[in-house]
Amino acid sequence: MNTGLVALKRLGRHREASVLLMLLVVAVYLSFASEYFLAPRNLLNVGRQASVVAIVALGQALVIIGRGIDLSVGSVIGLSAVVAAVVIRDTGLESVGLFAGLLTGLCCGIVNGLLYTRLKINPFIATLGTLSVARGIALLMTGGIPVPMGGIAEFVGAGRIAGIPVSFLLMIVLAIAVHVFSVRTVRGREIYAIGDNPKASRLAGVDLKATRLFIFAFCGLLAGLGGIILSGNLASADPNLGVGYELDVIAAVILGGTALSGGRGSIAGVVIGALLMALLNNAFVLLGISAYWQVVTKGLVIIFAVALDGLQRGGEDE
Amino acid sequence: MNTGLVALKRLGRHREASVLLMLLVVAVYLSFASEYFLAPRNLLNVGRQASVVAIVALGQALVIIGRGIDLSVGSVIGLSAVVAAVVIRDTGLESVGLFAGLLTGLCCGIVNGLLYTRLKINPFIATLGTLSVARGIALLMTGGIPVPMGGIAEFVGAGRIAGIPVSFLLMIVLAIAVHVFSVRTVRGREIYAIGDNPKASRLAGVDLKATRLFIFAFCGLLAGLGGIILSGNLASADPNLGVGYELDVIAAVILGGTALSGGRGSIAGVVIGALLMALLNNAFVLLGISAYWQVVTKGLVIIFAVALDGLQRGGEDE
Amino acid sequence: EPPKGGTVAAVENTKGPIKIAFLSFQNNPFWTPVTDGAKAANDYLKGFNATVDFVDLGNELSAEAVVAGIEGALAKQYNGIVVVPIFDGTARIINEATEAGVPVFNIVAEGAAPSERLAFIGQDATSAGEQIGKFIQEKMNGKGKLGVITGYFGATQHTQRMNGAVDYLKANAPDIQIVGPFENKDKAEEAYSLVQDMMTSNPDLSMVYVTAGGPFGAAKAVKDLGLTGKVGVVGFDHTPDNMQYLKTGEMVGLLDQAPYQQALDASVMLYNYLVAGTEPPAKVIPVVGNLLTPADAK
Amino acid sequence: MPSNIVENATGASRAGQPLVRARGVAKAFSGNAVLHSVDLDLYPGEVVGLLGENGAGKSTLMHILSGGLVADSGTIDLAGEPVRFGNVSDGISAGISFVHQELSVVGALSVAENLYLGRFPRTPLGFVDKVLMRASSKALLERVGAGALDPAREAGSLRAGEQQLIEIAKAAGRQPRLLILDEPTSSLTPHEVESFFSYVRNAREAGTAIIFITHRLEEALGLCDRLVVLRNGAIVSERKPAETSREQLIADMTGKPAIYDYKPRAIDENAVALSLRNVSDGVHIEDISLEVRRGEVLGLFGLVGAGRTELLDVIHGVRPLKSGYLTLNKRTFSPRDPSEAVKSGVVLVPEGRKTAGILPQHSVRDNAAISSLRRFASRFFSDRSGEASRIAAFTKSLGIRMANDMQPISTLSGGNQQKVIFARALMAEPQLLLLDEPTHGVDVGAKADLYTIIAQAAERGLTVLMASSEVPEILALCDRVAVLSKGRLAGILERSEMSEDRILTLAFREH
Ligand SMILES: Nc1ncnc2c1ncn2[C@@H]1O[C@H](COP(=O)(O)OP(=O)(O)OP(=O)(O)O)[C@@H](O)[C@H]1O
Ligand SMILES: Nc1ncnc2c1ncn2[C@@H]1O[C@H](COP(=O)(O)OP(=O)(O)OP(=O)(O)O)[C@@H](O)[C@H]1O
Ligand SMILES: [Mg+2]
Ligand SMILES: [Mg+2]
Repeated sequence: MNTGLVALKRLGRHREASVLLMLLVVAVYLSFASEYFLAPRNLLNVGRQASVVAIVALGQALVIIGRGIDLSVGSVIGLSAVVAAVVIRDTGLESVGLFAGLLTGLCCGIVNGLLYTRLKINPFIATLGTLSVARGIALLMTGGIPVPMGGIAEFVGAGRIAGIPVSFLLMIVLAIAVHVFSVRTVRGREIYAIGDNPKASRLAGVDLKATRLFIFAFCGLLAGLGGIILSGNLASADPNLGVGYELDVIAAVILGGTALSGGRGSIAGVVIGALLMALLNNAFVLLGISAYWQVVTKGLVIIFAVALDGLQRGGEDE
Repeated sequence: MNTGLVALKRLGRHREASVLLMLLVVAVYLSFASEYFLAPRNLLNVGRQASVVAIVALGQALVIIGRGIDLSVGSVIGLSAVVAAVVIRDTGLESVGLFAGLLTGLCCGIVNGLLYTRLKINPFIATLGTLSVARGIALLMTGGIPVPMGGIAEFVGAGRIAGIPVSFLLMIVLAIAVHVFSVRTVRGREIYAIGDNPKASRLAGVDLKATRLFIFAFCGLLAGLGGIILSGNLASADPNLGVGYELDVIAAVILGGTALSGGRGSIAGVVIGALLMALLNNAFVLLGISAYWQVVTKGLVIIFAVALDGLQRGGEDE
Repeated sequence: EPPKGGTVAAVENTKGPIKIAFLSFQNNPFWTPVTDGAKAANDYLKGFNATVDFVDLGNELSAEAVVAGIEGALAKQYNGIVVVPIFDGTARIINEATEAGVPVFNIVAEGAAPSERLAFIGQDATSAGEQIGKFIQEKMNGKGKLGVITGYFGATQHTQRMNGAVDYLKANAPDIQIVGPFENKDKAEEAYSLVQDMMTSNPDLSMVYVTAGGPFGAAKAVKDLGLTGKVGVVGFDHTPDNMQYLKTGEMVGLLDQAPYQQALDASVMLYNYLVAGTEPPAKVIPVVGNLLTPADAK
Repeated sequence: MPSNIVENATGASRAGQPLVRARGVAKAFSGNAVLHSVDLDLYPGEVVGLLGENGAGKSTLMHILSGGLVADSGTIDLAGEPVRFGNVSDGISAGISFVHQELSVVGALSVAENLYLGRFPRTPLGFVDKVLMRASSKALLERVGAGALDPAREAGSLRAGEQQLIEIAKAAGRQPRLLILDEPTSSLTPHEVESFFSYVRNAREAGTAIIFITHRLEEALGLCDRLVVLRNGAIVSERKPAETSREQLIADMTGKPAIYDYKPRAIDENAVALSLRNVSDGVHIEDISLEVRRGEVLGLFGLVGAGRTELLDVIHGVRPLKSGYLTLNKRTFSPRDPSEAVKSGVVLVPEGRKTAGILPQHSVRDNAAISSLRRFASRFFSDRSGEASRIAAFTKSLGIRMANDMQPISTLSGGNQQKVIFARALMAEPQLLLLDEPTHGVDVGAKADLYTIIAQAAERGLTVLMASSEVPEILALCDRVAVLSKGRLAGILERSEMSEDRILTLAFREH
C-alpha cells in the first residue's frame, strides 16, 4: 500500500502524535494569521520561552515515568536561583555560586527522594511539603528582596550563539542526552520498569530505592538549572521565581503523552508538550487575544490535544 | 491485655490516625501557647475557615477514591459564584441565582465527567483544561469586576446559628451525609471498587461510566456550593475567587489518608485534613510566627503528618 | 490641548504612521482604568496618525510574561512600547528593546534594578507606604495595635508598601505595635480569616493595613465582627469592592495610583518622543496617590 | 496436624550434600500460623514436585527460601552454609531464581528487556548492549520453547501464556542453582507445556535443583523425581512418582479421597436459555451460532487464541457485538456493558484473577459482595448485614480458607482468591453463569468442590457456559462441548460423543 499512509498510521500509534498534530495545527494557523510568526526571530523566541519549562519537564518526565510526581520544582527553581545569586554576591565567585545553585537543586531532589524512599511518604505530599519549605527558605535567605544575577547565568539565560538562544541550545542538548539515557542506559530502562510494575521490578532485582532516589535527585538538579537560567534571563533572582511552575511542567509532560500512572512516556513528547504551551503564549501576544480569552483558549487547546489521543485509542485500563 | 492499648493499636491501623495525632499535637501545643486558642469563639473560627476546603474536599475525596482527580475545583468555585451573583443581580431572584450557581457547579462536573468517560481524556488533563476554561468564562462574564452578593448566600457564608457559623454546620451535616453515602450505599461502595480495580469492577457489573460521571458531577456540585459560601462570606463574587484552591483541597484529601492511586480513603480523614490546614493558619496568627517561617512550618507539618503514617506502615506496593 | 483625564498634549506628527504597543495584565479590577487609559490614548492619538494597541499579557503576573510580551512586540516591529514591568527581572529585555531602537515607557510599577527605559511614571511603592504610614499614625493617635496583611511574601511592590509604612511607624510612632505580617496571597477570603484570627489574639487591635489584593475581605470581617468604627482598614486602589466599605465605614483610607492618567500620559509622552524627540519631563515621574477617606465617599 | 505417614523416599541412596537444607521453618501472618516447622532437603539435579491444597503454604515456603519473606524461626543452609536472606536480591545473588505464581512481566519493556531486567548487559560505554541482549534472548527463548517470540516486542502485548514463558526464560537465564517454579503451567498450551518440560529436564541434567509447584497431578507425576505434599503448613508425605498414584496424592493433600465424576442431568431440550445467532465481533470471532439450554453446563473448548474469552466477553457486554444477535430466555439480549448483563442475571468469572478478578485492597467480604450490591439493596442502602451471612454460607460451601472475611483478599492464597470470585458470581443469583478458565490455580480438592457446586447450581436451573483449556475438566462437568477454532465454531459434541480425541481433533480443525 501507500507507504506514506503506513508511516502516518505508525506515527499515530505513538502517544506524542496527537500533541504534535496540535502543535502543527496551531503553527500553520499562526503562519497565516500573523505575518510575524514565521520570522526566525519570533520562532527562536518561542524556543527560548519553552526552554525552562522543557528542561525541568525532562526531569519531571522521568519522575512521572517512574510513578512519582514532583510538585516542588517551582520552589526549587526559586531557591536554587536565590542560593546561586546570594553566593555570587557574597563571595564574588561566579562558578562557586552556580555550582551552589545546582547543588541546591540536587539536594532538594535528594530530600524529596529520601522522604519517599526512607520515610515512605507519598511523593505528592512529600513534594508538596518541600514546595512550601523550599519557598520559605528562599524568602528567609533574601528577606523577600530579589538579588541581582549576572555573568555566566545571564549568558545562559539570555545570551545567543549565532543568533540562537543559549537556553534553547541547552534544552536541545539536554533533551537528546536524557532521551539517550532513558532508552539506552540500564538506569533509564529500570525507570520505565519500576514505573510500570514496581513489584515485579523489585523481584527481578531492580533496586527500587536507588532508582527512585535517582529520579528525584535528577529532577531537582534540572530544576536547579532551570532556576539559574530563569534568573539569568531576568538578571535577577527573585525568591518568588517559579511560583506555580509545577503545573506548567506537569502539563507539558502529560501533554507529551506520558502516563501519570507510570511506565510510559517519551522525551520527544515532553519537548513537544512544552513547545505547544510556549507557542500558545506566543500566539496570544502575536494575535492580541484578550486575557480572558487566553485563559479559555488555553484550556480548550489542552483538552483537544489530549482528546484526539483518547478518541483514537479508546479506553485503556478497563 | 490492656484494652486501651488494643484500641489505640486498632486506631493506629487507620490511615487517618497519624493526621489526627498531628492535629491533636498542634491543638494541645496551641492551648498551652496561646490563651485565646481554646476560646469557643476561636475554635468556631477555625471550623469556619476549614469549612469551604472541607466541603469541596468531600467531593474531591470521592473523585480520588474512584481513581480520578479534579484540578478544576478552584475555578468552578469562582464560576459558580459569579453565575449566582450575576443571575441575582439581573433577575433580582435570589433562589434562582443560588440554584443557577449550584447548577453551574454541577454542569462543570458533568463536563469533566464526560470528557473522561466519553472522550477518554485523562482526568488530570481534562480538569486542567476546565480549570482554565471555567476561569476564563468567569472573567468574561464579569469583565474581571467582582459582582456584589448577599442575602441567603451571605447568611450561609458568614451567618451564625446560636453562635455557630452556618458554613461550619453545613460542613458537618454534609460530611456525615457523604460518610454514610460512601460506606452504606451501593454507589458509594462501587466508588471504592472502581478505584481499587476498574477492570475487575466493570466485569463484576459496576457501571464504570455512570459511577465516574457521578463522582465528577458531585464534586462539581460541591465546588459550586463552595463558591456560593465563599462569595457569600465576602458578600462579593470575584471571578478570581478560589484561585489555587485545588491544591489545598487535594492536600486535605491526601493528608486525611486517601490514596492517590484510588480505592482507599475515609471522609473522617478528609475533614481532619482540612481542619489541620485551617488550624495551622490559625496558629500562625495566634502565635505571631514571623512571616517566612510560616511558609517553612506549613511544609514541615504536612511532611510530618504523613511521615508518621509512612513509617508505621512501611512500603506498600512493592 | 491634553485629552480628558490626561495632562500631556500630543505634538504634530511629521513622521508618518506610528505604532505603539501597550502591554498590561488583566486579572482584577485594578487594571480596568489602565485598559481604559490605553483605549483613550488610542482614540486621542488616532487623530495624529498613531495607534496604541493594547496587548494583554494574561492573568498571571510574572516577569516571564512581561519578557515574552516585549519579545513579541519587538517581533511585531512596534515603534515604541508602554509596559507594566513590575518585576526586577524585566530590566534586561527593556534594555534590549531600547538598544534595538524601540523606546520603552514604564508605568505603574517597575523593578528595583535600573533599566534604560525612556521614563517611568508611577507611584513609588515605598513612599506610598510612607504616605499610608502617616495616615495610620494620625488615625491611631500614635498608639495601639496595627495588623499587617501583605499580598505575597517576596513580591517587591507589596514588600515596599509594607516596609514603607512599617519603617515610618517604627521611626515616628514607636507606641504603635505591629501584629504580623501575614500573607493573604491577594485573596479577600484569606484577609477575612486573618482579621478574624487577629482579633481573637489581639482584641485591642484598632487598625488593619492590607498592602495588596483583597482589602475588602478585611473590611467585611470587621463588619461581621460588629467592630465598625472600632477597627479600621486601610489599603490600596479605588475598586468598587473596596469603595463600598469606604461608604459603610469599615474602610478608613484607600490610596490609589491614578492608573488612568498614568496609562494615557505615558502613551502620549512616548508618542511625542517618537515623532518629535521630546524627552519626558523627568526619568521618574511620580504620581501622588489620591487618598480617599469615608468623608470623600459620601 | 501433620499425620505420620511421612515416608522418606529419597533415602540413603542419594549421594552428596543437599543444595538446600531447611530445618524447622515456621511462619505466621498476624497470628495465623501458615507454616509449622517444615524440614526440606533439595539436591542438585533433582526435580521436586511440591503439592498441596490452596493455602497449604507452598508459595509462602518458596518466598522464604528465595528471600522474599523472612521465616519466624528455623534455619536454611545453602550448600552447607547457613544463610539468612534479607531480601530478594540476596536470594538472586545466591543463585536462586523464582518464577512467581502471579504473572509479573513489565508490560512497558520489550521481551528482551524483561529477560534481562535487573542484570542488563552493558557496552563499554555503559549503555545497554541491545545487540547482545537480543541475540542471547533469542537463544534463551528457544531453550524454553518460545523461539517464535520476537525479543523486540512489547511484553505487555503478549497473551498470558507467552508472558509466562518469558518469566520462565528470565529465570532460566540467570543459570540458577535452585529454580523455583510456582504453577508455571497454568496458562500454557499443551504444546508449550511439552517444550517447557524438555527445558526442565535439560536443566536437571545440568545439575540445577528444581522445585515445581502445580495443581495438575499428571504433570507432577510425569516430570518429577520426588513429590512432597504440604498440608496445613506441614509436610505430610514424600513419595516417588513410580510408587504412588493420583488417588494416593489426593488423599495426602486433602486427607480424604476427592474426585468428581460426571453425573448426567435431566435437561429439557426445548428450554433454551441462551441462543447465539451468527455472532461476530468483527475482530476475533465470526459467525457463531449455538444454543444453551436451561440447567445445562456447556463447555467451550479451543486452543489458545481460539476466541473463547472474546465470545464470553460479547455475551457479557464487555465487547461490542458487530453482527448477529443473542437471546436470553427467548428475549433479545444485547448488553452494552457488563453492568447491564449482571442486571439481567448474566455473571462472569473472568480469566486473569489478579488483573480482572480481585479488588486487591478490599476485604474478602466486599470482594464477594460487589456483584450483588444492587440485588440486595433496599433503596440506596446496601444490605451489609445480609452480606455477612451470605458470605458465611459460601465460605462454608466453597471451603474458602481464611482467618476472617474482613481480611484483604490479597492476603489469601491464589486458589482461595478464585473461590471468592466464584462466591461473588453465585451471590448475584444469576440465571447464566459464564466461566473463563474457572479453576486456574485451584487445587484438586477444591476443584472437585467447585465442580460439585457448579453441578448443584445447574440442577437448580442455572445455565453455565464454561471456557476451559483442560479437557479433563470439560469431561468431568459438561453436558455438551462447543469447540472453537480460530474464532469460528468447529463443532458441538453431545455428551455421548465427547472424548479427548474428538475434542482435540475439532480444536485443530482449519477453516
Ligand atoms: N501477606 C499475607 N498476610 C496474611 N496472610 C497471608 C499472607 N500471605 C499468605 N497468607 C496466608 O497464608 C496461607 C498460605 O498461602 P500460600 O500463598 O503460601 O498458599 P499456596 O499453598 O501457595 O496456595 P495456592 O495453591 O492457592 O497458591 C494462606 O492461608 C494465605 O491466606
Ligand atoms: N494482547 C493482545 N494483543 C493482540 N492480540 C491479542 C491479544 N490477546 C489476545 N489476542 C488475540 O486475540 C485472539 C483470541 O485471544 P485469546 O487468547 O484470549 O483467546 P482464547 O480462546 O480465550 O484463549 P485463552 O483464553 O486460552 O488464552 C487471538 O487471535 C489472539 O492472538
Ligand atoms: Mg501459591
Ligand atoms: Mg481466554
